[in-house]
Amino acid sequence: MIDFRLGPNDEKLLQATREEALVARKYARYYDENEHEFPPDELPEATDLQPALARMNIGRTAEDSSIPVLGMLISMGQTWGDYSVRLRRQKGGLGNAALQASGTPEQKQRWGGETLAMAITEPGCGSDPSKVQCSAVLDEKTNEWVINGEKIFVTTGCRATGVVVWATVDKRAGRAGIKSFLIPKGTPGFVVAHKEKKLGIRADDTAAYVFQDCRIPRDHLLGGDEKVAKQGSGGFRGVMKTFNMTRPAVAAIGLGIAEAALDFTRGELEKAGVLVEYGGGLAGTSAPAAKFLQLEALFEASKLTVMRAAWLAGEGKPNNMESSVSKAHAGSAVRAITQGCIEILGPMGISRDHLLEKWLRDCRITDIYEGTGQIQRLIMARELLGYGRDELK
Amino acid sequence: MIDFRLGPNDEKLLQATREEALVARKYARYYDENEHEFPPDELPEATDLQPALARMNIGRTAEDSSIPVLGMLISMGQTWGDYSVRLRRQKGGLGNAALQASGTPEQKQRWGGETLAMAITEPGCGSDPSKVQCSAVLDEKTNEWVINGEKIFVTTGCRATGVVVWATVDKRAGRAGIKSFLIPKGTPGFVVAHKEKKLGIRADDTAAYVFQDCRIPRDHLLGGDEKVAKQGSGGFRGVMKTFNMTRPAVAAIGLGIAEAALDFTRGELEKAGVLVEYGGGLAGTSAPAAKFLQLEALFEASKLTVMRAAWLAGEGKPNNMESSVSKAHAGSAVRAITQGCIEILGPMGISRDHLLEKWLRDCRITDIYEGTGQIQRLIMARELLGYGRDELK
Amino acid sequence: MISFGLTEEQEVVREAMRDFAAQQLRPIARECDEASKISDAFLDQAWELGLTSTQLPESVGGGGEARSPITNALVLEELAHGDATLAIAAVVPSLFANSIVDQGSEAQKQELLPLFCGPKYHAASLAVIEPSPLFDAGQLRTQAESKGDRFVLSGVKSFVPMGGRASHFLVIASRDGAPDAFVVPRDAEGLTITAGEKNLGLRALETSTLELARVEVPASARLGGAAGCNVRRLLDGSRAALASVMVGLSRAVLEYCVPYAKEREAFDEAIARKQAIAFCLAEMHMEVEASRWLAWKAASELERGLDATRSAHLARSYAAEKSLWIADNGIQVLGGHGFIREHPVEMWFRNARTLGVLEGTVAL
Amino acid sequence: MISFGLTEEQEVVREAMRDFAAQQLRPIARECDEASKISDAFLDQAWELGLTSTQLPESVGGGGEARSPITNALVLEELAHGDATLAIAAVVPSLFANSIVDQGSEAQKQELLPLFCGPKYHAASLAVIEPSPLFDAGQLRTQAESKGDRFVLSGVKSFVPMGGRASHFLVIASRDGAPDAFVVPRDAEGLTITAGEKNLGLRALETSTLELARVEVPASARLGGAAGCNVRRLLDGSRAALASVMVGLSRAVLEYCVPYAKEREAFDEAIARKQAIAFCLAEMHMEVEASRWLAWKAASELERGLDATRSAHLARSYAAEKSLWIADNGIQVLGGHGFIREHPVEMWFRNARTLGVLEGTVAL
Repeated sequence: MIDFRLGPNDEKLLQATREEALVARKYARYYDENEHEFPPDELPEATDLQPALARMNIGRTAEDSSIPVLGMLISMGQTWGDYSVRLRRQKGGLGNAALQASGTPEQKQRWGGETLAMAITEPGCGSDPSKVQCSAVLDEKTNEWVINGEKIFVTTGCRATGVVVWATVDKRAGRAGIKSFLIPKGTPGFVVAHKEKKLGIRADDTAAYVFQDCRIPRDHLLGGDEKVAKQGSGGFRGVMKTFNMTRPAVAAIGLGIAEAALDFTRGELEKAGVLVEYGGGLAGTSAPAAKFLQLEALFEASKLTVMRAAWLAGEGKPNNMESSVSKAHAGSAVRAITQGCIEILGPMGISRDHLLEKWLRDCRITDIYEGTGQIQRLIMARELLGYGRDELK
Repeated sequence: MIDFRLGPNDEKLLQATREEALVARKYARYYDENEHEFPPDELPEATDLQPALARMNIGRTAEDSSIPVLGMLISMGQTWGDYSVRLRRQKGGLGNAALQASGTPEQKQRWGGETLAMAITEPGCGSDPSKVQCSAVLDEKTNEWVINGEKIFVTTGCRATGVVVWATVDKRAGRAGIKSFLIPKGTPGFVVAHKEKKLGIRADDTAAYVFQDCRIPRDHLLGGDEKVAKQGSGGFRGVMKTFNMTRPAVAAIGLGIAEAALDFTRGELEKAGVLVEYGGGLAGTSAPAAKFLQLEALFEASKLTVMRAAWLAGEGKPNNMESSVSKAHAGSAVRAITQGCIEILGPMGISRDHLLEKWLRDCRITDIYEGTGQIQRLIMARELLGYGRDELK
Repeated sequence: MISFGLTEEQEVVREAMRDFAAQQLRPIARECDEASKISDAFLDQAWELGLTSTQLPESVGGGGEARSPITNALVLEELAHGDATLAIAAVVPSLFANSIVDQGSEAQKQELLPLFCGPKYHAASLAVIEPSPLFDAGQLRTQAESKGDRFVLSGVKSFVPMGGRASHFLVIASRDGAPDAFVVPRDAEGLTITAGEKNLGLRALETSTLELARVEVPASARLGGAAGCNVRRLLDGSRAALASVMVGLSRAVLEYCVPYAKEREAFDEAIARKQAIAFCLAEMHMEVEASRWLAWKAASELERGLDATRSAHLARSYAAEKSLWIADNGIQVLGGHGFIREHPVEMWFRNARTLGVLEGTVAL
Repeated sequence: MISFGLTEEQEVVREAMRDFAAQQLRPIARECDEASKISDAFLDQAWELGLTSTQLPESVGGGGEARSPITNALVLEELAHGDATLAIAAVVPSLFANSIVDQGSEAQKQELLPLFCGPKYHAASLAVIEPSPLFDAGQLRTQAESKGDRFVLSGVKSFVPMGGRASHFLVIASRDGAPDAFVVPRDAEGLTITAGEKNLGLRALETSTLELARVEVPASARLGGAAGCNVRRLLDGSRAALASVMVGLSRAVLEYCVPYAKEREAFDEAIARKQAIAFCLAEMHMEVEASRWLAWKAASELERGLDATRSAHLARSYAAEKSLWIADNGIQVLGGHGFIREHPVEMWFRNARTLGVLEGTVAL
């Protein structure tokens, strides 16, 4: 039955998430201005607050939302506080998702506890993973894989205890030759080059990696399948699986920031005595209010596309199209919303005395990582038109 | 010296144009609702008013604008009244421009007095002239060209006394094989199929043509050059020349309609007591006023791109890029402006008691004919990137 | 629990409406638009679907099914996918009838609802819009003054759908600055109905202008009688409904453009293979989806009796903006063919721009 | 006569400024942004261009050249093409000086203009913006009351460029509801200057907050003295100037993206060969042009002493919208590289969003 109400436990969790977020927000500006520092794994306030996430699976009722949907709402609630700062840092990164999606039971067992980053992008290839240059060569004598190459934009790359790396075992095979390898930190030949300096999410941990004759045991190949499968299947597919939840998640993360910007702007409008009313027409509305209502509608629409993609996942239904819809929609929406809020508030909006300007910078990554807006449009268009990679480039 | 003021004679001409336009506007609704009729060549009021255009070259001073610039302003002034209705219908159509651009002195002499339509588009090919299927075969025995094919969207196609037709003398040669032929009305095998039924510019004369073994004398080939030149040169180029003024002209024609919509909307805002003030910020502005100011800026910007392209033509400087800039900019601008004016005025905007809804329909053609907005972007991008046709498709 | 799941019954209804729209609406849409007329035959045929009567109480001869704004949202999208004009014409009576069911007094229910339980299409309509520029439902000019135990209505209403044949009007007027609603029979003294307004779009939908020259109605004519009514909730339902209509229209454009773009060739390949066209179609799809979820959210709040003013407002304004964008770009995808009336896209464009400025034509 | 032609002299100036911007501004822009600082060396070097002094009367030691808003528009676009922040820093004094030349009393000219004719950069600044949300130059909170033959100024001003080193401020305040301007020396009693505001963009440009706690100035401190001044014309000049700055910034983004897109490969070809990227670049070019012509129109009206309020308003608002759009999409063209500070585009994006909400930082 179509319904958009939250269940009792949903409410509780999101309330708790909001409380944590308010704490995290106190530290947001500091770690933005001091990007060489990392936020602590636990904030001083952590002891007093029980983390919401830990309770995600507890006490749920039939009226509560499915885990994927709830996960999106919690992600939004967290980044509403800050993109990077958390009351308690969660273990696990994108690499853990890849491990769960394509690892063997043994591998899941063995590395499930680690914090695994995911290294895909290279200086030479942005949105085109099939162009991966990072190579993995099997040394039959020592039964080791030898990894060589560079990776950039590795999220949680500095803090991670290990990384899942995309490397090709056969460049001629294109995307079919790409496999995922798990490389623990400290492996000889694995160098964390530097933390990237960015427009936003400065407190975030984004690293560049270099691999020089980096040797790992043969069984570090994720999924264990060493065969080079046919085009578009096998290793690549396996990893692509992880994207079906990460696209909506990335959208939710951006929307949490956009919601913070809207809430701040609404508050300032109220202080300034500007009425934002629903149900009225253009004539009786002030320019700032009209602009705000437009941004609010954009936000709601975007949020619902995320809910839709997550709900399908919860139902075990395919959501490749919907994942790209949510990612593409949120990618543009968060840009328009944060830019528009600054336009509404004027000069105060660009002052670093407030977080609004930071939210503009932080959410800008949404339309770039995990596949740019252009890539999402390619995916949507191909599904819509029934075109393959070669028919629509 | 950079200057945007009109000269004394410019002012006089535009004032006269405005007066004619106000007369034409009285008939606008009638001919929109009765599309089977054609507006008369002369309105009853014609006798009392001296046509502005005829005086275009008279009494000009050094302070007056160049003919191309003035021409654009007069076009805007005319469509401000109505797209199709004129106090006195001018002789000549797009075909006359082609004749002037690529005809031999004899041909200009011979057909200059005719009203010539231009037939390019075919049912099968929209923006891709190189795909012209209409064929011209030379009959050496009779020294005649035999034309076969169909043409659509032929402006002034019904009233024209003759037409300049694009036909290919060698399909394998692509655009190089395309030549222009002049075919007088009444030539056996030349059938005017019907007047198109359209969204807007309903009073306008847009025809579909069919040519069946239509025979014309050998010297009806425009420019007289029968050789099939190399790619992208020769006949095609010759005709493309005509586009360098028609693109800004088409932009100006659309902007005249958009200006009418803005003026009407401004008037209604005043009646409703909505203040439109310059120099204020968002805070002190009403939503309708803010929206209106945005549309007004869009209009001014677009108009200036037309002035720019025309001014370059007047200086004898290349303006291919600028022509596409003006066409593409105006193409989107007039859509946004007329749609926005209706949004501002609400339900009254969609009533056929007013002309606003007609202007929305009429100006929609701007972004379509003489090369769609997409084609203009292709042209701009190629110039910008230094790419040829094969590098950017 | 957040859910996008349809009940089996809803799936069935949606399928049925999709078929009906494809077989009965789409084929005659252009002809009706060009003739600015809808035949009684069509209206009666649509009436047999029971869109209005099945959700009326059995006590007055209705189907006795509980009214479901969610199901109605699904129905409206499908019908509008066939043709928005015909869809609206078919459900105009529902807005009036639902308002009576939802907020009418017992007397009003007994008197008025039976009218909609007959075998033939019966028109009654809502009068919200006024001809003034910048019309704003929040700033009504039509006034209702108390005069003893009666009300006197004065003002002008426009764009009253099916006004030419409506037996009753629900007139929204300002009473001491607050909006109120009154049932006015078409033969009321002082009421002048001018049918056949001419509009940009929805040309086949007859709309009328009502002049109310001190029209007197008894106190019992007030919607809800002494208890009064909630005009805002009434308009919320109308806005949410319009959103679903616009979603259906948008989807029609998208589904017309996709095959066209795959067939149509330029520069040696299907135009759908150009990123400019392909990405435009992808964004159309994206916005159809986004608009639909907003419309569903508003409908689900109405279904549960929650305050839907915010979500209905956002759903209507978003769908209005996007449906216009989609139809306008649909024309662009077709190029010259988008501008001629041999294809439906120009009609959908006119309908989209028209729907975007309306209120009170349909309900959930 | 409508003309886009530059005089030979203007061509020469534009060339010179283009070279200076490329050689002196662009190379240090990032370093200044990261350090939030501009060296005196740069300011003095830029000062030698005579941007401020050459257009001051010879009587006060200036170059005696007639002030030309058109030429200044060309200069600002070129300097901002190098870097908007450094460009603004270099010309902040001009806004103050030009205001005195244009509207100052004879006494004010004699007293203040010589300050700008020295060999070293001399700062004086305009104080328009206020820290309140939704700041609107049309609704000033800073008040000026008459007190005998003196004026008393009260209020808070923010984003006063170069306030930390300015010798004088031209404070815009509301006097009986109408805006007026007053010359306030930095050591005025009751004036508190807090330098070093932190902002999103233009980080290297020092901006200050001024608190005016009943600051008393003599009647002669009013711009224009007894004759008074036209604040609107003053703001018109500032808006037109900002438009040209934003055009320069936009052009910088475009010219950075074009070669990048031609080199950068994805899916086996340069991304510039994808319509999505190519058309985006084409639209950037289109809007750079459109914005420039609007800026020129405002400048040419100012040059001829016409009322430029409308054209300056339209030029500023259009350039603000488009420069933000261009910089934002510049980031998108670069993808991940657009988000990291190894490329200048993210800085241009921050500067564009910042410039878009400013007033009174530069002038023509």
